[in-house]
Amino acid sequence: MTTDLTRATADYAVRLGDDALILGHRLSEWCSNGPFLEEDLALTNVALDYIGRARMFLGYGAQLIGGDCTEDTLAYQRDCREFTNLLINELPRGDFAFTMARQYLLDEHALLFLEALQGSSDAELAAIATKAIKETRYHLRRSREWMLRLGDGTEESRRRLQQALEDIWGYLPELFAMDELERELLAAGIAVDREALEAPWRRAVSATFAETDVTLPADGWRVDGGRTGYHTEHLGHLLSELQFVQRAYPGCQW
Amino acid sequence: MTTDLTRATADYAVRLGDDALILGHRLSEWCSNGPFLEEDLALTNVALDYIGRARMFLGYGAQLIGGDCTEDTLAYQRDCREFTNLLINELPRGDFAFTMARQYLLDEHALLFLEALQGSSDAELAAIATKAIKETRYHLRRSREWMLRLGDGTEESRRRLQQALEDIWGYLPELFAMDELERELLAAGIAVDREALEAPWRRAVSATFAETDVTLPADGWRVDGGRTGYHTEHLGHLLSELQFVQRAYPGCQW
Amino acid sequence: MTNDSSPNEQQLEAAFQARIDAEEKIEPKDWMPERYRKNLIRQISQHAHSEVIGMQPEGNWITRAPTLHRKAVLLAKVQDECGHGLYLYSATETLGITREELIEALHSGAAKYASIFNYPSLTWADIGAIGWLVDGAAIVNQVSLQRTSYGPYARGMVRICKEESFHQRQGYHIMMTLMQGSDEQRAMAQDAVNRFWWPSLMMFGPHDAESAHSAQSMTWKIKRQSNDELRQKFVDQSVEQAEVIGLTLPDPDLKWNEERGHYDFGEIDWDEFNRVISGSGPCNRQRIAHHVAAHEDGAWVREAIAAHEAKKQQRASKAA
Amino acid sequence: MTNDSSPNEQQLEAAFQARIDAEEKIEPKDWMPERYRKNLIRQISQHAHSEVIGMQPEGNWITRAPTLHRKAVLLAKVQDECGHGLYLYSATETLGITREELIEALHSGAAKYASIFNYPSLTWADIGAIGWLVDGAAIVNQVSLQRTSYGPYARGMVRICKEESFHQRQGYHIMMTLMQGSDEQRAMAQDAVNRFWWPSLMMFGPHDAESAHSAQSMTWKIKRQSNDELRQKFVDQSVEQAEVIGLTLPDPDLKWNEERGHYDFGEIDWDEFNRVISGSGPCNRQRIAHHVAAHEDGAWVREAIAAHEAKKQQRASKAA
Repeated sequence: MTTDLTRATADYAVRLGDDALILGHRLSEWCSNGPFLEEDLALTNVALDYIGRARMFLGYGAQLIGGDCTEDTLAYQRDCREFTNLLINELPRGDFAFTMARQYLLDEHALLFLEALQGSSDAELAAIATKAIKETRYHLRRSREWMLRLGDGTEESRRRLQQALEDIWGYLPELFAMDELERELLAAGIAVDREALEAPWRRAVSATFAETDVTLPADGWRVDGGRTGYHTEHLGHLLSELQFVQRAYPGCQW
Repeated sequence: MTTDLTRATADYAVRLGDDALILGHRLSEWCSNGPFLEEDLALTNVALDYIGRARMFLGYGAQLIGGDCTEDTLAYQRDCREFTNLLINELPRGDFAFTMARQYLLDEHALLFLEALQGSSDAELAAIATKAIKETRYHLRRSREWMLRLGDGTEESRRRLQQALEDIWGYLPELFAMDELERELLAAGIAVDREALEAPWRRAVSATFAETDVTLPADGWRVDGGRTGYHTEHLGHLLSELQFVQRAYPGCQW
Repeated sequence: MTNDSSPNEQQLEAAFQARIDAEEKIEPKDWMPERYRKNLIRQISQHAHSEVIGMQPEGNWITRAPTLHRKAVLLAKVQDECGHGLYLYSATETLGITREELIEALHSGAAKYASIFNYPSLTWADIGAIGWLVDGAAIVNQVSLQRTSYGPYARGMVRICKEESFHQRQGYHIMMTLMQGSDEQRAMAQDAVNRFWWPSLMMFGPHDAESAHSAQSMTWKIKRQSNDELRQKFVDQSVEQAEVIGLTLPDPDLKWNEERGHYDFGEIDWDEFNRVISGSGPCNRQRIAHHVAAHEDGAWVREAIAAHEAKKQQRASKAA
Repeated sequence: MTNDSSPNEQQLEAAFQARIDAEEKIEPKDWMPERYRKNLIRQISQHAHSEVIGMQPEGNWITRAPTLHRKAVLLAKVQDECGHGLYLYSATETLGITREELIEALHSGAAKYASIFNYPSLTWADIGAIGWLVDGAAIVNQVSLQRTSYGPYARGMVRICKEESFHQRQGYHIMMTLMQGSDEQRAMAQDAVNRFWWPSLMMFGPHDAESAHSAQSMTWKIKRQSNDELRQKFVDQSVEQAEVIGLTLPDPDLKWNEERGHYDFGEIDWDEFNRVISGSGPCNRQRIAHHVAAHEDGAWVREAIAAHEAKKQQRASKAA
């Protein structure tokens, strides 16, 4: 790889790592807060899987960046404007309907994304995708089941799920948006073509909600900016928590 | 003053500063979250007053400690175990009933405490007390009125106020507890005799709630530890927020 | 526009306009055209809502302000804004509308607030930029409104302007301190300016030619200077302030025009302006959802006050 | 105690005790004395609740774990505990009580959980100390319970012990890393041990002489070793582990007793033990309030599942 392509691949890996880290963090906030113990276990399990992905992607990014960069310097020593996760991942966990609706919509996306990433010409990214895809299939089975349960359950669960979809909808276009970096890497056979995922994603999501009494929101408002570090106000608070120990005691081994 | 007494006075000033800082922080969390705009204004005003007190006490403590200690190194560079605020001040803000009940109980205490501190042989502490007492009278008038409103208002407001009192009650004994440091400073005419405040405090509080349908909880459980840095789990989260900028960008002027 | 008014109404309106032209202030009990009243309600309540919603991006940094001094100053500032909101709601209420109706209009989207508050405050430097640029732009507008034709509004502006100029200086001081600091701090300050400069220019609204309410508002002296005039004034003052502390305003077209005696500047991205106004700003939904949630959380408190007041009156009338 | 039992019941109880004495396992469908059942419900549910409430002090540091590796390990650990809780609730349910009843008993205070979880986790080192000492103490107890007389409980213990010893090693590794670190880190580790040592010793319960349930539990082989025996075992192993990494256990009376072949140690502060048990521990109210709040927040989710299942069945029976 050329130096430029290496640097671009590093940035790409860090993006995917940031996505996983921030979503994993939000999921981990459910620990001891789930609606029943089985669900505490399941949510912790998904959180753990995402932290694992974050380690693989950030670790690879750090390796490409070189020097004394590590998965931990990336996770703990960048401020809000340097994080490049998509905005949807940083939204506060909300109620259980919000968390599961986001998870379902992301799981459908992750499955398509990882399938495509398995074909990356970058062997390391392809290998990470292969490791992650098995868990994603499992997560998706679970989160899809929750859409059916909540969308078919009580009036309240239906109303909460509908509200969650309304609140999330405008953050979804970012999942399918390509910028210059990803276009360059796509041309090099490294990155996934996000735009190509939208149609199959819509089909899958529509099929799921067709089994419920919930209506998919119309496309309208949309917000993006995560890839350029233009975040919501929520991320800064998340980072103050995530990074506290490393910031308060710099330069230590843990 | 002897060196020992100076150091003890510094510790005392820092305690009082920590109390004010942490309570001020909790109050400031209400900003834009009050039940109506007048109350947003009022709560912000009380928060501001407490941050002002924190600056006076911590500034004086820093001056006695000397070196490069400042109000800001004290506020931003100590971790949870070094903070010496009383536990009641760090409890999460809860609902409006919790915040106002805590505030009322603390305002009654602060009035008595500051009246006594005005008589301190330490001129600086006495002067701070004189500055703070006027605002405290105002806060107390307001928080007492809220006890009457909530305790006499609706079934819900009465229930919430009662619950708040139950949740706070065991943190109150710490307000009236003397430890070795404060006994030594009391003997030197510097500190307030907290034990002497309990009877008049109870009279005032009982008189207020006698005008409501709320029942004062029986004494039972009690928790303390703030003065020795043995805090609740809430403080660490508060500090990760409070200290983020200084921790993330050390050694800067702001 | 007055075709469907009765002759009497036409006379009243002529007399009203004559008073306006004579620079007399209109007071709450004075007769006024319904559209003047509606227009004022729209404008003053939008101003009030802006003060209130503006508490959110600034409040976002109260718990994280980097020194106790800065924290106190920021708290005091937000408190002032809260006060301005109250003052302006009162001024609006003199026009015959209740606070509850005003809040409903905010929640439903019928009433607007300054679109600048749909941008997030992401770093501490944003608090500086908001104070310097956003309050700076607000003051330029408000100074002009001190001579607005509606008495309560004009008097409110006089009072508010004093405090806002204080806020602007504080914001500028934050930026100056950052620019004198570390590389990271300077970058943080520049980044904040890069993000807040254009939205600040948008605060003055569309170009005069496209401004829906402007002509009538100027005639009624609800507005005293046009959007473009005010925007130019703001640009001129900001360029010099930026230079002093070494900040670069993110506009390659910005340059002194000797002939006009003003700075020329680039074209505003009106697509962005319209996108944000119409709901796709970074924080639109968050701002309203936050206000709605706080309002709903506080419902039981408001009910408690009402119940307490009713009981008190009952007790008083029993005792009497 | 068996005076009021019928002759038949006396025979059954004798046969039951004979099976116990012969080291046979009692299974859910076997006859058992009501007090054996009650006693087991109390003990196993207390164990289950401890796993669940123990998620709180550890969960308190998941979002703040200092490296991604530590975060993943901590998440996995809490997940294991969650699993243990589920496993133990199931074991308790074999005794004829529902999960909902167990949770009610926890919320009402009728059921207990390990009092150690009423202490707060204040620093990252506490996560090390909890793993090393609290899980360490738990294992000593659980190893012994692998031979408990009730089959489902004994089998649960076998499975749980494997994972817990893994957790203990992880906790010890955190402490070791801290002790090899900066002065602040070493102080943090020592401080955590100072706070968690005595409460860990209290985990084994009162002295044998004062233990309310011990004698009967030993006869029924619900317990296999006494509180004091287990506590001694824990002290002996911990002293050596502490020495290796340079931690000082906060007990001036701690010293090797050649004659006993064990470490002597100081007297436990039973006043504190009783104070914490009876509700004045630092976190008692917080722990239960947290569990109650999560349970109440989740009510609509549980209702949704029930409604969905009912609808599904209805649809299926219609289709059939």
